[in-house]
Amino acid sequence: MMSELLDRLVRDFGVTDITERPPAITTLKVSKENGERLIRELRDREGFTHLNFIACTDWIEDGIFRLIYMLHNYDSKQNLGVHIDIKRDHAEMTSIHTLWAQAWTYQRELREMYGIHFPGSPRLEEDFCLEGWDAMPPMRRDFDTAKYSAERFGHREGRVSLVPRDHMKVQLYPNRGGDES
Amino acid sequence: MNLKDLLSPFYVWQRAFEKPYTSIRPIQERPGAAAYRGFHINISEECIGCGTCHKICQNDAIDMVRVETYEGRSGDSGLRPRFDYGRCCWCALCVDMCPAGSLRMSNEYTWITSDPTEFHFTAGVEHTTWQDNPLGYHRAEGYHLYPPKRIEMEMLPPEVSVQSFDEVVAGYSEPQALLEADRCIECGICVATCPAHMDVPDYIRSIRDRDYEKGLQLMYRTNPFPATCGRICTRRCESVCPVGIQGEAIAIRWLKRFIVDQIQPQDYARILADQTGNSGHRVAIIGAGPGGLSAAYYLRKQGHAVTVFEAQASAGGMLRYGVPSYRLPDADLDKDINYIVSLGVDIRYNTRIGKDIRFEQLLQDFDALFLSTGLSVPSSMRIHGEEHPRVLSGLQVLADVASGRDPGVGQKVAVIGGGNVAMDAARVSRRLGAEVTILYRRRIADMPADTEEIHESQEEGCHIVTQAIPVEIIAASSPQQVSIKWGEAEMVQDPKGGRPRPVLQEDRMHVETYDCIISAIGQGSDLEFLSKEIQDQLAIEWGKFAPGEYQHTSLQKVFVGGDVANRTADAISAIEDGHHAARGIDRFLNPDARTHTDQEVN
Amino acid sequence: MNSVDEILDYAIDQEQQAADFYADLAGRAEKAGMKEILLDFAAEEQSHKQRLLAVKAGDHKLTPEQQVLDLKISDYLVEVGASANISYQDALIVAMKRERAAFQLYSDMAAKVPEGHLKEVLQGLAKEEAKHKLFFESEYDDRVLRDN
Amino acid sequence: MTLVTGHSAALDFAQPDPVDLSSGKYVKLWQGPQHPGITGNMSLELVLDGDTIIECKTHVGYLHRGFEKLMEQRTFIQNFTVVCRIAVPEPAFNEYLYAAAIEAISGVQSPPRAQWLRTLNLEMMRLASFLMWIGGQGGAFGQYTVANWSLTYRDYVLDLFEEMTGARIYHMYMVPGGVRAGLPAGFEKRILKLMDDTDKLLDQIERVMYNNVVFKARAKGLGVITREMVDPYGVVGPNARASGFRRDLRKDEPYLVYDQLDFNVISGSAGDAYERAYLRLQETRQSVNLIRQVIAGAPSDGPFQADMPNLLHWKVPAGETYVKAECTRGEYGYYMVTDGTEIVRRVHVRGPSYTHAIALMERLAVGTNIADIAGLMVSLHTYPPEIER
Repeated sequence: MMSELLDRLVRDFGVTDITERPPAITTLKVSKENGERLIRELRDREGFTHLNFIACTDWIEDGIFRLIYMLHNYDSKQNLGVHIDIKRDHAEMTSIHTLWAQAWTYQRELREMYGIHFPGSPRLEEDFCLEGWDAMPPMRRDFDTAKYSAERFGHREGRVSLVPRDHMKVQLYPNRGGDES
Repeated sequence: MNLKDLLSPFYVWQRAFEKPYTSIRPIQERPGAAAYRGFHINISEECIGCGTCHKICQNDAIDMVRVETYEGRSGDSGLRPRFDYGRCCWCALCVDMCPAGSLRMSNEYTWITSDPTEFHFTAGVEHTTWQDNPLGYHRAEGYHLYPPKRIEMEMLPPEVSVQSFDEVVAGYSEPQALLEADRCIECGICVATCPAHMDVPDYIRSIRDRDYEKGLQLMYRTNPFPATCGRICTRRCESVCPVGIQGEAIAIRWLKRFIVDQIQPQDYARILADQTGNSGHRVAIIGAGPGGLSAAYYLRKQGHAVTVFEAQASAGGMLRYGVPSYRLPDADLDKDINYIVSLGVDIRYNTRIGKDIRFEQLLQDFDALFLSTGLSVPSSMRIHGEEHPRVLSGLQVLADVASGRDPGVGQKVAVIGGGNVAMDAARVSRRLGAEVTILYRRRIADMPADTEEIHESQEEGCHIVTQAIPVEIIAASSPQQVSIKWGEAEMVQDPKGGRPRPVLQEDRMHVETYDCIISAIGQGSDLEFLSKEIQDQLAIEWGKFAPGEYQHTSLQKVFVGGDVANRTADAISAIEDGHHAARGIDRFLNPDARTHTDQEVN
Repeated sequence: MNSVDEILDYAIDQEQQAADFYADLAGRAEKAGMKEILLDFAAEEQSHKQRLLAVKAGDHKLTPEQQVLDLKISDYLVEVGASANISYQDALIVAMKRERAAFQLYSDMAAKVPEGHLKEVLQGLAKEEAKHKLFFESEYDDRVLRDN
Repeated sequence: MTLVTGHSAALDFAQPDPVDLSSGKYVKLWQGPQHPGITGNMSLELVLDGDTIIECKTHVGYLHRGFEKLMEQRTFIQNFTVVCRIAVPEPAFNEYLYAAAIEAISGVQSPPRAQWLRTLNLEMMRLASFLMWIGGQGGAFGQYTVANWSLTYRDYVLDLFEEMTGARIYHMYMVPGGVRAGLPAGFEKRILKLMDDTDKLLDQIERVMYNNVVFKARAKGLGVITREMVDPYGVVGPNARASGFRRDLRKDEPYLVYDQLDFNVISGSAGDAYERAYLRLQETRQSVNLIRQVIAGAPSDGPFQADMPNLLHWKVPAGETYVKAECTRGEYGYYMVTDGTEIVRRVHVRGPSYTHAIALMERLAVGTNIADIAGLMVSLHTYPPEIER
């Protein structure tokens, strides 16, 4: 049944990268343009009535954000993860807030944490977790948490740690071992 | 609305007289559960300061600090963990990870002070009320954060190995090596103990990264004999590997071997890309063993011209003539040597200093000298009848076999001694078809030979008789045979301490006849090539040189190293001596180029 | 020799002779490092002598009843000559053999005299020599037989 | 299955038009961010017309500690100590799912004994969490006596957690590959005794709280979730079951040893606060029963951890997974992406409160009397920390 469905999705929506993953999910990839249409189709015609979540993975090295829409069919107990890659430097995706009531919350969070825009999504610009945030969207991989923390918070005085191996070299064989050159 | 529902709330009164669960502090103390994760306890005498607790701590709550009581020494960095309870989350990963098993947690969880900076302490060093608390969290038996067992090495079965001189140890396959390399916790405690201070954690990491070329480069930083050491190193590193405390030490030697085995000899030059310039200085090296060639390698990299004088027909010294090929195949030894030679090292074979060239001549012709002549003279038992022609020396037997000559041991052989030479002479004799008995004056535990060598020789059918002291060699009825008289020994504890001493029991003597007796009780130096005047200038103690910090001697331009100049008398120490002597020689030849601030030569 | 003092004088003289022997050998030693070792031996004999002088002066008591471990190493070794070219192993053999001979001498003498103070002194001297023998045999066990 | 297609047309997800606050007809009120009930720090921004709520906005962020980001900076084993903190009342589900996600990607199989011990741990967690919730629901309707009873019993469960894991709240017990230790001596006896006592307690609570005329009067008809709302609003767990769905991951997609345990999915129909509360009471009893079954079935020896690589620098192979478990509030899930390095690429924690406390709450609050808002909120059983991660 699943394979029939997948065949149809390949044909009608041009999905690619169909992958079975343990313990029991199938992921597939669809273009940004076909994304909303595919998800709506899955919900309305294929019984994937449950939206588990929407999440994003930052593949900064490839210049993309990968959105994942996890869908579930309660009857067939199938789990389907829909991947949609969008460009990092123009991060925008069709809103699905008309499909599920909680979708706009996810979209609002993705806007805050990654800076992804979902045109038409309600209350998109409202702060979610980060009231008064002034730095770059923090879930982007180029956001440096250690630096941010160092700039804003103090460190305990008197903390110093030695590296055992280096310490032993200094103490026991300062002039030996591999030469640094 | 029914009456029952209306009355139901009044049911609560039923519980008014129950014992309350709450307790009143501080009158009623409530101890944590027996396995509670409370405040840290460190048995600092058992701690080795490896810093693994620091490394695993996701909160950065542990510092490794110097404490007064402990100094760095082999197997212990001397550092101890200091806990910042402003950051600790009591996850106890530090406890789980502690390879020494010195770290655990008490079930105490109250520490009250008005000064928050006090929550910062060095467990086991600073006094705490919970240090001796027997309760609290410890790692459960059967739960590990790293595999405690080593990946077993495949070896030829003894009934096969004894049939030929083929290499006994198979070497790790890639999957095996990856698993074994994975076990390393990268603390680097081993680096100080390795005589050559090899970058052990780094080259093991290169295996995990499958970057074997990087691994080879890392090894050549400190050791130009990795193929050799990957097979026969005495691996002092493994004896201090923290993973060995509660499990089995990382097979550092086999991992080293694995890296070398992945690289073809013809790729060495490209991978190592060693630069050899021309400094205009000429250095002579006496002895083409591991010490001499190690010096040659590093001297060439410094740009000095190197001439090595070797009395034998081939290079390698004891590695070639003392270590049988089933432990170190010639091809692997040659892999190391050929690369060193390829850097432009001139080796004069069959050239004995003192006979073919005078030592004084070298002093005159070269800018610096490195002596690494090794220990080549077999020790004598000094018992009656020792000069019998059927009494052979272990070294000679091994050298004969290495050179393709038949040492003529016969069918029934007794080997005297408990070192590696004895084991090898015995195993070689087995391979030549003999029945072998090893006589050793102490216990197996006292044998200086490698435990593995002892074990393998037993597996190959060598019969070890311990606490057997030879007292006399007697001519047998046939000149092709010889008898030995030996007495049983009792081990007696010396009141002054040290290892127990064997005491001969004169009422329990045995006489046995063999085709030959192989004496392998040790070897000494041959310094006859040095004149008395020169010997007097080169501080010599117990037949060995006593060099200075940079392997230098009181004779300007003469540096010494290897078995003839150290107590450990193993390949890796000789390699380090050679490396360090090269450093010393370079400093001596280029006194102005010194960039180091450390101790000066001479 | 039948008084205790005579016996002690003899023993003291023997220790001095031994010290002289090693000092002389040290002066001639050819092998590197042997000179220092032989001088150490001479010093060791001097210390034996000092100990006996103290016994004679009454400041120190012999201990004839003391049990001394006999490693029996020197008993089965060949005799070696005390040449200028002597090695460390052979020097130790010479020393062990000398102490063993002295031990034997005092033991034999003790066996021939009747019970009494003199016998005790001879037995005490034998024990002293046994200790010296143990010293050199331990050294032999530790150094020459180290890898064995 | 009755409800599949075309349902969105029947529901209006559109945000209401903002009311004119300057008209003087309305009052804007902030509830929170102190604990409103026992649910954790969260605010409701309420607009009242008289004492009736006409608009509700949920505000979160008071507990945001950036766990998902933090996990992208730590090794896999280090994160094991982080995840439990994502939901204070139910840390164990985070531990289990984090381990399960890694195991799914890496192919590591935890040994059977570990699976039984994990199941025990999770059911104890469910029991402790429900006992805490009973206190919250009772408290929200003024029944603090019941809150004291149930929280005491929660503490008894925490005592057992302390024995079993070494900690009361942040157990850090389910390590990738298995669990950290077996059961301490005499544990079975003590937990069975507590289960007997808990049964009695639950009977008492049923009589005092559920039969209480006031509780009935206030909870019945409050916050009705219709059957039609369930999927469009992502309603799961007891909130969905009380509206007529027999959905329970322990049955539908069994994990650990749930397929070896004897239990039925409990469901209701009314979909109001009382129905949900009563369903949770039954599920608390069910949990007691499951604990008894697990104690009877768990092997007492054998390994409790799989053969693991060196966790200090474990490179979990590149992969992606979504694992889920039925927590007290329904589907709890961990979405994990790995890239073959020693550091996880992405972890997304899917907590049921994400939808229950925002989209659903904002809708159900409208038309509710201000006095019942805390009771409504608790009846949805939301834990803000899992929203914020």
